[in-house]
Amino acid sequence: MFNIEMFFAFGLFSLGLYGVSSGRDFLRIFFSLEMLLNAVIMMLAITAHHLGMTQNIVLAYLVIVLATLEAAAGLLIFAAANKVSGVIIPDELNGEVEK
Amino acid sequence: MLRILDFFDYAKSESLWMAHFCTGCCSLEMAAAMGPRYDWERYGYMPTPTPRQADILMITGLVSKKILPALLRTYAQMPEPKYVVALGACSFDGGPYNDSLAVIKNPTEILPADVFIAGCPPKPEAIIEGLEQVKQKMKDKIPSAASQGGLWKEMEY
Amino acid sequence: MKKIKAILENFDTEYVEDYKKIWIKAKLQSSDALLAVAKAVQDEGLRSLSTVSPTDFPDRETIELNYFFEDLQTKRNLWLKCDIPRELEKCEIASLTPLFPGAEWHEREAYSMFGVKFLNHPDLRPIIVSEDFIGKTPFRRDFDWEQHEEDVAKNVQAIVDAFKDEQATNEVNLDPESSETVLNWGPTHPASGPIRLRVHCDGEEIISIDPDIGYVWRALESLVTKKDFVGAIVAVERLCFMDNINSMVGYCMAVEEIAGTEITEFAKWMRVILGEVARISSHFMGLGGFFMNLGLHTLFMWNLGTREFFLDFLESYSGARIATASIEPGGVRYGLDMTMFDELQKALDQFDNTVDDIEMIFVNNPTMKVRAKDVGVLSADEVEDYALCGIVARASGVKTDIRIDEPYAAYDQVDMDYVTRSNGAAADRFKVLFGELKQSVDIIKQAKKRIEEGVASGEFNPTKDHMVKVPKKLPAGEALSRVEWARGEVLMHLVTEEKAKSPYRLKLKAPSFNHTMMLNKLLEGQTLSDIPLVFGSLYVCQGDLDR
Amino acid sequence: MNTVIDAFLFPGLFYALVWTVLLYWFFRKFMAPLHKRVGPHFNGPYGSYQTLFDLSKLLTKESITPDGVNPYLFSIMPILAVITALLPTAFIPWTPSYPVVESEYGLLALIVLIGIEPFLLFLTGFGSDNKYSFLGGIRVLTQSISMETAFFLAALSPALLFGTLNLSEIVDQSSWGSFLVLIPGFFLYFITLLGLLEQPPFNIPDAEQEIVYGFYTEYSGTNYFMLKLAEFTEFMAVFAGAATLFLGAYKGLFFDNYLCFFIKMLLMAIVMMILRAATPRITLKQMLHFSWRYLVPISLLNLAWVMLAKNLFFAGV
Amino acid sequence: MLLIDIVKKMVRVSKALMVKSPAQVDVRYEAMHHPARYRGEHTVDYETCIGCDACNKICPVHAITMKHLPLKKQNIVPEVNLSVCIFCGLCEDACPTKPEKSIVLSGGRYDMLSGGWHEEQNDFWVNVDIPQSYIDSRLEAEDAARVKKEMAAKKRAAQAAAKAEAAKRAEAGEEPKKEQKPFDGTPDFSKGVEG
Amino acid sequence: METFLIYAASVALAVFLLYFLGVALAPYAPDIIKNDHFECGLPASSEVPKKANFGFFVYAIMFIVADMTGLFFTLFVYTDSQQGTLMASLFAFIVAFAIILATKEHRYAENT
Amino acid sequence: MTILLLTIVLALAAASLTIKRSVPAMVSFALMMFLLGIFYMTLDAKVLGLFQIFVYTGGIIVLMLFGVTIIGVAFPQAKSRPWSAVAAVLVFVALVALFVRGADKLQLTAGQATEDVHLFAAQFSDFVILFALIGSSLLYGTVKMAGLLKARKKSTAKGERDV
Ligand code: SF4
Ligand code: SF4
Ligand code: SF4
Repeated sequence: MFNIEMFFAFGLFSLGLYGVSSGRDFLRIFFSLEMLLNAVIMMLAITAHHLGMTQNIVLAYLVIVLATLEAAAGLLIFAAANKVSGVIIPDELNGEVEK
Repeated sequence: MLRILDFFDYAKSESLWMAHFCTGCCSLEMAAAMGPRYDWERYGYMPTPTPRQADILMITGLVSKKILPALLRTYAQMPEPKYVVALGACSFDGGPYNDSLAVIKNPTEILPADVFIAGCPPKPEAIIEGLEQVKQKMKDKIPSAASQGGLWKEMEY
Repeated sequence: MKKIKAILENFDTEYVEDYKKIWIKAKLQSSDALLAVAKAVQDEGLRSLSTVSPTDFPDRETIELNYFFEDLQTKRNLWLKCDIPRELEKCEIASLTPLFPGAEWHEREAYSMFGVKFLNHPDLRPIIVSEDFIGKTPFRRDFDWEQHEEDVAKNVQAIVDAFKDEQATNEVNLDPESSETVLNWGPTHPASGPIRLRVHCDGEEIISIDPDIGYVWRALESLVTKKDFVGAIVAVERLCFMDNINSMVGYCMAVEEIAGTEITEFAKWMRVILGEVARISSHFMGLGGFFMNLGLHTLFMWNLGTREFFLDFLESYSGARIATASIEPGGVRYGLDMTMFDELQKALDQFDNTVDDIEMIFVNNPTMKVRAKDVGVLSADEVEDYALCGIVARASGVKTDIRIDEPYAAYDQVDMDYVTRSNGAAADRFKVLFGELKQSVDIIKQAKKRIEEGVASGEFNPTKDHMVKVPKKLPAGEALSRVEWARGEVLMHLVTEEKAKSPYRLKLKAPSFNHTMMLNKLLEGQTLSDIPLVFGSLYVCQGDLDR
Repeated sequence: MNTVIDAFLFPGLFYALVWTVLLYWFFRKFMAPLHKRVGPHFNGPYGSYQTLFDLSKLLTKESITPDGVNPYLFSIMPILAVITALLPTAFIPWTPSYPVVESEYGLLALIVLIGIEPFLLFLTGFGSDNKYSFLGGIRVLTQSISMETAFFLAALSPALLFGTLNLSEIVDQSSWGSFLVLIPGFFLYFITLLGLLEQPPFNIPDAEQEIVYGFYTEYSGTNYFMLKLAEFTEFMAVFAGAATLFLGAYKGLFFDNYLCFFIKMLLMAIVMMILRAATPRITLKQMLHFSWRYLVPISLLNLAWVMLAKNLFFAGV
Repeated sequence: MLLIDIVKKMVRVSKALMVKSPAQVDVRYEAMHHPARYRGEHTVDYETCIGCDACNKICPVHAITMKHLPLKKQNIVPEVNLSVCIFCGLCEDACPTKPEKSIVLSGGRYDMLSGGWHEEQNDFWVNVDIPQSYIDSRLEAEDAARVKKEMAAKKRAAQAAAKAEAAKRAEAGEEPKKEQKPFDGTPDFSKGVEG
Repeated sequence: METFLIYAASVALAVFLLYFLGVALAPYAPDIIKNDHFECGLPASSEVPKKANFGFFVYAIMFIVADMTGLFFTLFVYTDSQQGTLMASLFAFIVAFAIILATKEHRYAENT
Repeated sequence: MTILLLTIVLALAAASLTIKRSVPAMVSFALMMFLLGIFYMTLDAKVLGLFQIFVYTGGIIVLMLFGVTIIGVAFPQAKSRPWSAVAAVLVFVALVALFVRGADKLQLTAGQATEDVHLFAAQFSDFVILFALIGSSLLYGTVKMAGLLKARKKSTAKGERDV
């Protein structure tokens, strides 16, 4: 049962995918990760509403929690990496670590 | 409409906030004027932390050569309408430091004051009364002295 | 004392003589020996160099340098002189800063005022002087200040331009990508007063602080030479208005010493009373300012309220609230009307009313303790090395108080003791300040009782006794006087010429100068929140910082 | 249409303006005797026109937009701040018939809206392009991460006790007994409220003596007025929240009325003032440590206590 | 513990609410404290002034200028520029006239203000308005005095001549009369101001 | 929901009106120095930093975790059973313990 | 209405990835999340919507702001990878195709729409302890790690100074 709202969820998902894979700075990678997760939440909410799969809402809460914790842990790693080597862009990190 | 404008003008004249800037020892008496005995908050004066929210600039006594640019800059950074009050003999001609080689002798020629309060330092009563004169000037719609002239306009600081 | 003399005997001296009770005055034949002498006396225990004071003698073609060494522990002091040539190129002497770190700014001051070059000085930049004087020697006798002033008056813009240039040259070049920055703390700032701290910081953390002073420089030392001996009190009292009486006492003592006048007993006691009243009114501001810098205005307001009563006494006595000009060479200026003591009593009562509240709420404040306990700690060694004085020294456990060490006025008859604490943190300074406030009230009570007794027994005549005549023209001579000011030691070195109407040279050594020097040391590595706290606890007044 | 009128008049803008004028006057007038002063005196009865004049003046003074800032960001932020500060008022049951929006999740909405405010203030600081504002903005951020959790947890305790997030229902169910259970929660709420509103001893972001005026530094005239209005409206929202959650809102001893609500808010303002007059400011680091070492664990334990109390005393409710 | 301490402090602080504020007077119209010695605006008594210039000499800021009168003896009167004056009171101390000082600032006004512009401030003087009649009368008196003096001088000269002759005649030196020391304008520091 | 949106829209409208009233009545006189940054009355001594070095990330992460805890509690509002409430208080205890432990650890890490 | 909302969401999402300055990018990100929350509310999942707003505008944004304070006002330049855009588009097309084609198979049993929150509370309270343990250990671990990093940094700094 395709719903037009799903279309947007896919759009968000692929935007997130683009952001993650285009390899830019940490912050925008976080943005895109959040977008990916939000696309999933969106799908869950839409299916819950339109298809009556109410349990999906519970799943959505779990995804939110996951998203938050992931952001927290990721930011910690980012901060630590930045403190140790002053890196902002993940690509540079490889070189730094080898050094 | 006219009424509303008048009201705002009146409000401006009744609430004078002072930029927190001391240049000389007269500021001691200004502190006393803030204190419990004279309590200038009764009349609606108040110090503000930055000149951005201030209405009056007090030249508290002497203006040394080093602080002159800061004084002018502080004045320039205040929003319109703004008035200047000069305290003490120093702000007229250097006062006791008239023979000194480090003090600007004519600060009010550079930055004209709207009210000059004599004394060294003026009593808190005199300071408050001088500020009341500023209020009166604002009510009479007399434009501020510094906006009409003074050396500061030609200077770059 | 003997040891010091013995040391000096080893060197080539013009004379070595006793001066007053605890001083030795000596003059070196040549300036080359200075470093060696300084090293020797430092080993002997004279670890504080109070100040360096050049005196210019154009007709002798020399500049005489006066060094005042002090030993804060055993109270033996040395006044060392030496001559150096006057021409700008040859006007050089070895710097004592490596030995006595407290001399750093004093030497910089001598450099900018007289052009004395100190060899091996770590950082010989001009200090205090406004930019139009950089490279000139404004305090030399032959400086044509009138011409200079005329030039300035013609072109005010030039000063501003010079200021801008100075700003540009002193700018710290930072990487624009870094998180470091240079903050200005002052002069248009709610807590600073006219001083500017160039705070180089990284986020909240301070990397270094460079105080930029001179914003209220009034050149008092040259100003007094343009006034007569009586008129000079007007300049001297403007050292700082928070406690103006004691600075006048110091100056008048110097004048009296040269004139050879002995003032009356009554005038001495009056000097004690007036001095302590001024000290109280200053301490009130200091206490209030300390808390105001922590964001709490209540104490400041209460103190201002109580202070008014003390100012009332001063006003009744002299006719002005703070610019009293009430000490003159020869005694005190006005006679005393015994009804004025009622007002003094009122002030003391008012003090007694509030002191408990202040102690309970503010001195024992838990938040204050948490904040100020470990901040701005000065050890006793640092106090001696940097020649700190007043409450700052006493909070670190150094027993120094000129009222006891070298009593002047009637302090030798007063029952008092050092108020000290041992830790030297900001909180301790605050507590010493408070202790001294109570001590001052106690002294006033003693002095008041003494005067009342004296008047009752007919010993004093309060309307006549207050003054003895001092001639208008003084003989040639020089004198040194020290007083315990509200903020610490004020040292005045007065030189006069034969038959002159005005002082030839007056050196004012004021305490805030050394204290401000400590800021960088105390605040390095702390956070921005500690700046106002430490600044407030050092009890700095810009008036006596810049002079 | 009623809602629009509400938005303009009663819990909306006009009310916020009146409240701002009154509370500002009250602050100054009450602070003054603590300083042994008089406070505003000569303008109007007891100086009550003084703050009206002050605020009108600020409204019509020149607002300076410094070069180098983004002018839109710079001047839209104060407006947004006022709007977000005004929105929570819609959920609060001012009188038995007066929450504008009757919502199942009123408490959550209240907290969410209060939580957005520091974010806007940070952006004002960041957008000002000024060192002091920058530092002030970061301080706001740090303060909010340390205080908001405890605030949230403390505000949840009545909801847990009464089993609902609807503010009107919470008020309906509140009683003296529940107040006794909620006392620790109320204390926690009050302390964190001080932190959230940047009041002493937590007025770190606009510490005048340290960083001039924090994020307010570059604001003048109308913009500054808006920020001030936002600040005081925030007071209103947070105080009203406290009164609703813990003190039974409009419920009074003898009559239920808006007046009771107002008196409760004023009492809180008075306590805040006295605290302001008695404690100095603490540093950022101390605040963080205080919050995380004491406030958050205690507020969690408080929640546990509320749950247990619900089981023990309110099992039937 | 900390909390209890803070609450205690709060209670103590709120004690201040009971205290009546000292600021009860509208200081625009009334001074809080105005002692008899208060150094405010000057008054110059031109009738007693002897024109000795002592006040001008001692003034540390050169606030006093002497106004010239068309008189011979008391040919100058002080005028004070209040913008410059720092109210130190030295001029009053220096003034030698007795029992009342001719230049007095004790008990003067505190609320001296002046206008804004530098020129306006420049006009802020204590002027001595001397009525023409006074000058005339003084001129007359001076004339009279001069005449008298001339007469006296003649008389004295005559007497001196007579005396000299007498001395010559007597051949024994009488002690010469003590000459009166002219007033040199030195202020008399030993005198206080009665309060 | 709709009421709230209408309310929000009209509040926004009202605030905008007030703002424009203020701006319309205010004078406007910009000049170079006035529009310069305020730097305690002096020309700027260095650039405004573009970054901030802030050592409080640990707290930021703790904030997120504790926020999540709060959200869980929001859901517990609707539990009716005794077992649910007991679970919730156990949960609160555990998290409180964790935070106390974490702050202890942090303090230890800071001091060494 | 919802379509308009979602279009804005997508536009904001794209903006937050392409704007060069960090603060506007983050503001658009926050707005996007806020609008998504409102979208959830329109789907009758009010608590989910409020959660969304709370977590994102209150929590994650604060974290991101810290990130902004590290990164600075402008994003740094990075080398572009055009293939990622292509991949994203491909995935998008694939997803749409999959769902449009296979939508019929996706038809699941449509249950009774109950109050979602009650349901959550009933189902979830057993898991909570597990989550608490996970959260606590994560917290502890991060703090510990931060401490270790700091200590290591300090020791290296000291080592440099010694040399
Ligand atoms: S007029 Fe007097 S009190 Fe004022 S600054 Fe000058 S010297 Fe100081
Ligand atoms: S009071 Fe002082 S300053 Fe004023 S005229 Fe007399 S001597 Fe001069
Ligand atoms: S000192 Fe007295 S008598 Fe002499 S000129 Fe002045 S006012 Fe006249």
